[in-house]
Amino acid sequence: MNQLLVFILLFGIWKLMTWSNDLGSYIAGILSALFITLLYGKEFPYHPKHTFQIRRYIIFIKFLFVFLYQMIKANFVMAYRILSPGPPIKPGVVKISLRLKSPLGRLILANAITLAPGTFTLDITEDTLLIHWIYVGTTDPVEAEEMICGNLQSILKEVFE
Amino acid sequence: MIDLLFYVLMSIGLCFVFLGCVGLLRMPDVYCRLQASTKCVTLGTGSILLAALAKTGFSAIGMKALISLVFLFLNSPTSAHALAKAADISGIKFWEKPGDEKIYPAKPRPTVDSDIE
Amino acid sequence: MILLFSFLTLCVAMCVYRIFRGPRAADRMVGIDILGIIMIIFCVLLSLSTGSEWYMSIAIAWAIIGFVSTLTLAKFLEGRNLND
Amino acid sequence: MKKKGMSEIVQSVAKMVFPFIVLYGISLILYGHITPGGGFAGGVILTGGFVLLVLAFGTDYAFRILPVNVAKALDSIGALGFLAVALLGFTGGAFFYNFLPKGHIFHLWSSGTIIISNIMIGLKVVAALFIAIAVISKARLIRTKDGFQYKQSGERKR
Repeated sequence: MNQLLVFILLFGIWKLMTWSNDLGSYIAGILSALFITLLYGKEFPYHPKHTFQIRRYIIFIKFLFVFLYQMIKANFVMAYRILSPGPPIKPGVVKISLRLKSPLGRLILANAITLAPGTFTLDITEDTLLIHWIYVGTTDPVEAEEMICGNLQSILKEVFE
Repeated sequence: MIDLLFYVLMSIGLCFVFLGCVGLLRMPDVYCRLQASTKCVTLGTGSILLAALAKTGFSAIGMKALISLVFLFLNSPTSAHALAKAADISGIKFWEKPGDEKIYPAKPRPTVDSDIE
Repeated sequence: MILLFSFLTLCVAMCVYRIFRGPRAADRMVGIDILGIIMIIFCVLLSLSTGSEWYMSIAIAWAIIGFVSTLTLAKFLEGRNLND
Repeated sequence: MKKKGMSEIVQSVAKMVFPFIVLYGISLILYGHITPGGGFAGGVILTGGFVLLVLAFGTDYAFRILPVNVAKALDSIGALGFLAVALLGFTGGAFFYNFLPKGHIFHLWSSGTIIISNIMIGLKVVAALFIAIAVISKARLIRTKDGFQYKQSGERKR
């Protein structure tokens, strides 16, 4: 089941990549997608049980909008910090707790924090994230989580678990 | 309409790329440079790729722009994370504004020598 | 179009300045990473101005190679071997 | 026992990105005669994927995907296949003669023997560079009085 989904995904990407419509392209796409599925299909991080639940996609689209808003805000904040004289920064490191278990969710949370305003992921362990913050507001873990990632973690927990 | 969208996205992207490079020059230490440049340059490049997608529509150029957009948004934060972790391990100190109090206790860092026999 | 290219050349000049000047090795690596992303923008602009799709394949290949090389440099900076 | 490989985020990204790098390399090889690319470029991109696995997980994981013995066999197959395509040109009268039928222009099957040569060159490049990476990854960095020095640390004892 998992490998079938990987095959369909790879074939779709092949068609997008070559974007031609003759017979040879279809045959070569099917052969190469089959080859990669046999080579690496088991290791691909995918959640086959969650694939056909529409609710998760809707929540994920909501997550994308929240993330887009955060990213644009991040860029304007960063532009202000870059352009003002004597950059108004006070860098430091804070810890927040990490409750997600699925690897894909952890990956997306870490990358979203890297693109969120003023923060990026410095290190990741089992249950904590170590975050470099360019203007440290607080050092308390709970408040820091509220200020840095807002409700991103709970949304991702709904999507991937 | 499409032309207007194209020009707006392109100018936004170029402005942010330029800001990211200015941040690369102005920030005081490695971590702040990485923050400024990664965020601004990633959003700028994404905006320019979206402009290419809007200009050409469903064609080979647009689809390849879409693929490299997904690829860039997956990879650019990851390489920034790897660089920051490597700089932390190799023992580069955080910059502090002179006169500020220490905010955090420095975490124990393994030095480079401990990994090498 | 000339204006856009000269604008990007200015960005490349800033990155090159950081690569030459950077006080530690990590600063130079940040410069190299950003330079790789700016090259992708060059490819996209060339593709839009000439109208041929081949420059976009160069952009994807450049993105892949840039990612792998940045990871290699990071692992080297950590002071570890390739096998660790 | 220290954990092998880089951090967890890099490992997840490597697992997600590796199939697409391989797919892109294969498409560069197969479309080498009508777009930029070809055997060598596609082979280098494919090797980049394997280097990504070696960096993220260590060599054991990468050798489970592509064992060294298979790589050695692919190396020989690439060289011999390229030679065979060249020799089969004598059926049409000359070395490297393009004896296969040529299809419509700008389609995948439009070049006769060039595509087979490209595939063989790609196999050769992937296998050779992968073996080179496998040899390099056995080297260890040793700190001496004078500075750093590389030393080969294999299991084989003389």
